[in-house]
Amino acid sequence: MTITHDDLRLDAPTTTTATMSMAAALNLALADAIAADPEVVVFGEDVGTLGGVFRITDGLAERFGEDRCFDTPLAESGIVGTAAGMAMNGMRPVVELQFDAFALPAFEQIVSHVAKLGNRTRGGVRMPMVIRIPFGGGIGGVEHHCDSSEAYYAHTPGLTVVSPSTPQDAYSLLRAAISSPDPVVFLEPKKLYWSKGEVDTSITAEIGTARIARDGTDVTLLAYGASVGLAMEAAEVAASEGRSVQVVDVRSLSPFDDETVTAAVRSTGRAVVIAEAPGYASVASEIQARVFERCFEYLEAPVRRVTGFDTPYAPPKFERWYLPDVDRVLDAIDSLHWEDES
Amino acid sequence: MTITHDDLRLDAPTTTTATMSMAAALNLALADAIAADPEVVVFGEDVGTLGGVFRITDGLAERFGEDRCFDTPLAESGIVGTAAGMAMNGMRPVVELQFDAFALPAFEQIVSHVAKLGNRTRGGVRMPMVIRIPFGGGIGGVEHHCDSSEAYYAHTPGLTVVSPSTPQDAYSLLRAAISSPDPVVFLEPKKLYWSKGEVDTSITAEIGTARIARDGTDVTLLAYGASVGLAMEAAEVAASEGRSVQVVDVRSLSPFDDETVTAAVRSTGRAVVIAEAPGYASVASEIQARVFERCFEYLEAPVRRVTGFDTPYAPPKFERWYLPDVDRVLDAIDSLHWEDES
Amino acid sequence: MQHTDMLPRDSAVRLIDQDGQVVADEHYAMPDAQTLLRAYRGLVEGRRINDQAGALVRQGRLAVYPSSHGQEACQVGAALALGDADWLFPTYRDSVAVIGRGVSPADALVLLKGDWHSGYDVKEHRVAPQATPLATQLLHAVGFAYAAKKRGEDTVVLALCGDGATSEGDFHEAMNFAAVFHVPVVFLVQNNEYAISVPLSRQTAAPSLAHKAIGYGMPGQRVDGNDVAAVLAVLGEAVDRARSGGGPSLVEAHTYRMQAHTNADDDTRYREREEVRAWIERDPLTRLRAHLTASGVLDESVEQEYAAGAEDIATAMRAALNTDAELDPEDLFRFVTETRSPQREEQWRMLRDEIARTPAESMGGHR
Amino acid sequence: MQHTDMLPRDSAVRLIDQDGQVVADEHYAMPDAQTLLRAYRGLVEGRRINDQAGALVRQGRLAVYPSSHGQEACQVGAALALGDADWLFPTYRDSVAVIGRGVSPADALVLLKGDWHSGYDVKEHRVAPQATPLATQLLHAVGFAYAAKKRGEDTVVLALCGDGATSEGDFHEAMNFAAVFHVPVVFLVQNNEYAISVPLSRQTAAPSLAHKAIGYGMPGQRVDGNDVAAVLAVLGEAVDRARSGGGPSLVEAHTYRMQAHTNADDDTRYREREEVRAWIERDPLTRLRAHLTASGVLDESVEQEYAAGAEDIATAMRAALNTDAELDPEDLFRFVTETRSPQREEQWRMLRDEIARTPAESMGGHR
Ligand SMILES: Cc1ncc(C[n+]2csc(CCOP(=O)(O)OP(=O)(O)O)c2C)c(N)n1
Ligand SMILES: Cc1ncc(C[n+]2csc(CCOP(=O)(O)OP(=O)(O)O)c2C)c(N)n1
Ligand SMILES: [Mg+2]
Ligand SMILES: [Mg+2]
Repeated sequence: MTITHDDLRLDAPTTTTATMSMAAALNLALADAIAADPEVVVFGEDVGTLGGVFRITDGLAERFGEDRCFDTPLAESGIVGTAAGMAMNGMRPVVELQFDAFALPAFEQIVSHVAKLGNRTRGGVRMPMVIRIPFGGGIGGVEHHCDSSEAYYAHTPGLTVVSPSTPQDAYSLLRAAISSPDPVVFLEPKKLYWSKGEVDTSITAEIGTARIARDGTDVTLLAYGASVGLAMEAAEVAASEGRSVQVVDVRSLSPFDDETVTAAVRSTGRAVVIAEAPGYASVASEIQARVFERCFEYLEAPVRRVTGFDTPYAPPKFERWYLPDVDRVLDAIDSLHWEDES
Repeated sequence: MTITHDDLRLDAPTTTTATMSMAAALNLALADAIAADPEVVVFGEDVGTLGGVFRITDGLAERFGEDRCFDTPLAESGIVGTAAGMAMNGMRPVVELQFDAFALPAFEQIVSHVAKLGNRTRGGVRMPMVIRIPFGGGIGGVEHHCDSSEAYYAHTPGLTVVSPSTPQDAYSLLRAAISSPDPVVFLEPKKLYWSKGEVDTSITAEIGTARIARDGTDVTLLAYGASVGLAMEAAEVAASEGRSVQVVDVRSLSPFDDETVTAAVRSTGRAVVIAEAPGYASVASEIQARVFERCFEYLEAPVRRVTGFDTPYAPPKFERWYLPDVDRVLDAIDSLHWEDES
Repeated sequence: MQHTDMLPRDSAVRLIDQDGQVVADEHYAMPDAQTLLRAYRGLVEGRRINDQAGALVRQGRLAVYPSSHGQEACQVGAALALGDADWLFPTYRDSVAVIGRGVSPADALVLLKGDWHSGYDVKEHRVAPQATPLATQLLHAVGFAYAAKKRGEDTVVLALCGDGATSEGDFHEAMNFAAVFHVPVVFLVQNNEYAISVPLSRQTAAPSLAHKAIGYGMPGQRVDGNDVAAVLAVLGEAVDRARSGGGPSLVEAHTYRMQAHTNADDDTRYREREEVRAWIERDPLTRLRAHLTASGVLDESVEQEYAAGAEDIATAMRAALNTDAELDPEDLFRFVTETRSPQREEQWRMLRDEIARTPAESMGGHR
Repeated sequence: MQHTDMLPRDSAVRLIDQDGQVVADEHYAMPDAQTLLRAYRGLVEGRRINDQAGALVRQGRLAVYPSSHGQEACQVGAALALGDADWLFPTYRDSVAVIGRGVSPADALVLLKGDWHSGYDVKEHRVAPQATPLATQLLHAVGFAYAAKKRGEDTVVLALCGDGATSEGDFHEAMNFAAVFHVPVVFLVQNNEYAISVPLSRQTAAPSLAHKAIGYGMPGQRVDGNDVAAVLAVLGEAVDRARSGGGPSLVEAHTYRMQAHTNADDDTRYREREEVRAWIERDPLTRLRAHLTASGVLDESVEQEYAAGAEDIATAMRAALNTDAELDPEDLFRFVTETRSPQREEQWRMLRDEIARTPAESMGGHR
């Protein structure tokens, strides 16, 4: 774990180190943030009594009261627009939108207001709010439940967009997001909700920084969210075939950590970008283009990407064909002009 | 003009060749489409009696009746959702959304339904509808009136996204869009509405094809919409400085004409992508990434892009700093490792 | 129409009470015995379909199932209120209504099985694909009805949604478009008291959901959604009004979701068992059975016939769901657009080559 | 509250008729003379601001101006109905109300001049930035009021929108959230008969826009929007209700936009001059002037004082608008987020270098 930045103070009442699922880490981050700051409120659909359809807000309403965690009418633009108004009035709302596709009704509020109000008012109001969206697939969900819409947010100036791939980052990044003076779209990889890892609540994360998840010298895999796990798997397999694969967890989709990523790719001279979303005009294309431009002189081969197809997300039974997998990553690696082979 | 494809039949009652503005060409395309097909209807906000805030639908209601061109209540999701229902029932709705930012309330309908219904039903229903959006800036408009949101649509599988840069293409591409069995987001560069050119209504356009707007051998500029004019200007200036600049009007943002673009860039070995939208995770990044990947062995220098900044669109008085201009394009060209110079 | 005529009654229309007794109504007539018998058969089949689907989820044959157990009177009423040429715009919860329109259970459950996003021919059955994004289908229904009206057809469109969905902006826009364009649409809100865990009191402060209608200039009515006779009477009037050019209307049916939101939900977290049990007494089947038995229309042999019919449907469901469909990976690319883009063609070629290189059983793992 | 008490009256509340005569009302009291005089001064100034802004557009000093000429009674009523600690959430058309809250005309017009997206300190004046995307600000008002209520402040939030904006989904969601959370918000719809070219009849089929309120469970009322006394009385009651914990309400003011939508619009394309002329008789200024003159509160010298005050404002507007603001290109990057991203820093450096290389006068052309 290379998160060492600690310029964001955590006001957690106590610090803990424990092994837990990403879901539990997110729940803990919310609880600690609510406890630390009276202006933090958590709301959305089914987040109160039920504790969220993924149980991320489990127990918060009970523990902190209806005032701090509550349900709203079923209207996403209403949720985000109301949160924007609260943020204008000094609160720090953290809203949950139930699935990627169900964030779309709020798109105008997000793009035209949440992202712009700080700029519009020359900083006269800030928008310290977090929009949590369970994202991505791999869970056998039916349509509209498995989309990856990070490109829409990352393309929008004014929004910070992050996604954790470990329970530690889930905790630390969510705390950082809630502390941020700027609006953050916080994308939670559904597939990883139940994956476990160690969480130290005293570790802080700095938004805007990538994380070297695995060292390697031959090729760099760039991924975020659930794709980091895939990259790690592929790196393992590649290692067994004699290739030393570096994995960078991009974490912060916007702003982007050019420094870490550029240095990483320059060090290996080869790169593959991995993401689940359709590749066209995506965050993956952005990363690919940036790396190409910044590492041009260092590249042994074109930067490749392994992404979802440019089709609507697949029905459950088609996921195995749709989703990037280890073989597809290995194929991409194989295509990177290895002169020692043929 | 290199549009020679004619696999899309035009049922225009008469053919015309005349010099006209892009606005007039669009108006003519709508009129001809209404006349040719009883299922074509045009609706939106202020498109009836007023003829649209940009007068693109001028005279249609009067000429063809309220049945064929009419105003709706002020609700963009309503407009697009209703159009989707009409398309399901065999009509060919052409809707106008007044400005880019005011298309956003319809985003869920566009992404979750318009783009997906054909796929969802295994082609059982098709969505032959056109969503016209005046896009881009350069007209001194106040906030929310000058955005460029093509990335949101181009990233969405199932949508066809096109943008004309000449009156001829405005006519031919809009006819092709209305004839398409698939939903088309038709982006009209506001800045070019009053630019003039010759229009021959017998010329058809094939969606998915780029257009070589200017021949050149040293470097390829890739642009669409209002940026094509900028590319042409920059090419002219560069020519006076002794550089032969090719300009490709991408026209079809999705699907993308890899064949033409790849061949063009391979022929020159250098490329600059130009677009007005914020560059991050954009159509420009996609084009840049594709060209890099497909032309890697042919490139003399990294592909550059000249785009809008990653900020909200500028207030009118800041446009001169915000918008890509000739000098910025020339600077980008200059950066392309010209070995003959130093 | 007087403005106040657009307001719903103070209490829901009811023609048969919980004990099967007829409730006299000055305005709405009791449907005839044959219709009620047909409805009863529908209820029996609907209940069986719901229960069978629940079992198939537990056996892992369905990915998910949002049950309409308890809401069958609305489902059956919706299917029966429409003529053959009319259209239904259902939600994820309305599988029983979809099947009631003639779609085979196997086709209706393709979405929930995961074989594709929708499994029936929408044009053959005049049933739109089941919508998941809430309230969005209401606008499709309006546009669809607009096109039908413009062609001079006398098609009526019935659009369904839940109580929670009435909070969405699209509900508002659909109601408003329908009223302004005076299209032949009937909106049926199945108010089952919950949107997943969120109770109606957190959804609205209105006297009733039907009170929203006057804000659009259309009539609103409330009906006991567990009384299929009342549902048929109120929907029947609304459908007739729409067909005869009287424009859209809003019907709120008071009902209750007896089971969890879907199998993935745990409703003990947000509602008392007491509350659920209380609704057993208001069950749509028992009350109609009591009424029809008392009036001599229903006897043991008819009951058995219906039960056998329902069992046949359940058998067919099991057979269909226990069969693995032949899936063609190229389908991923086939329907996105009419003409396949070069990008998708390239992606398909990549996938095809991958598959060709891979022994069938290991797809998705390492090759 | 009885359900039917949420319904608006059959006709708009009016306290002073077109000829300046008092209309007796059993419920709403006439504001006192001092208040009316203050309102009159606001009308005079508001009219002058509208006309001056129009002139500045013609002179190319403003990019665009959506005039509230004819709607000044709503504008002034909105500003006066609020206490100092209350908040206003205005639209693009509400510059006169914004100025009425103490924002200087120069600051209020920054958006329309093109120097920035908003030009006043929202917290100092307790006025949200003027919203352009229709109905979106209504939700901000609800959230803002929620936060105030939660803190135990007695702030009331007044949110403005037009008749057209009531068709947007966000209008619906805002009304519903306000009612469910029972927040201290008053929604004032200025129904000026048109949304650009689209008349009210194409916007809604409802008996009135105020009839929408009952669908959310809040009271709705209609008021003659050209009678500032009635606007003050009705808004006053609504604000008091909100402040004392009585929850939100909806007020529809019937008024008329006397000029084109903005200078860019040509209203002769969609409405008869006759119709516009007919509204001159209902002008909010003349009617209040007649009333105050007849009741002896207003005389020539006060008139002159007000006119002179209005002229001073106009002079200040001209002075401000005729001055070119010093613009700093780095502002493009300064406020997007609190911490500037490396990407934006890189872009700013590029722009800064460009500017450094360029003679000031040629920026935007070739270097
Ligand atoms: C736009 C949107 N937001 C959220 C969801 C997630 N979701 C699915 S069903 C549901 C509850 C719907 O409640 P209701 O409308 O009352 O229908 P019911 O499920 O009770 O039949 C929610 C929140 C969704 N499908 N679409
Ligand atoms: C979401 C959205 N859609 C469209 C527009 C473009 N537009 C600006 S003002 C206007 C008409 C608004 O009418 P109304 O609400 O009655 O207010 P008025 O201008 O009459 O004061 C339209 C369509 C917009 N600003 N926002
Ligand atoms: Mg419900
Ligand atoms: Mg208006």
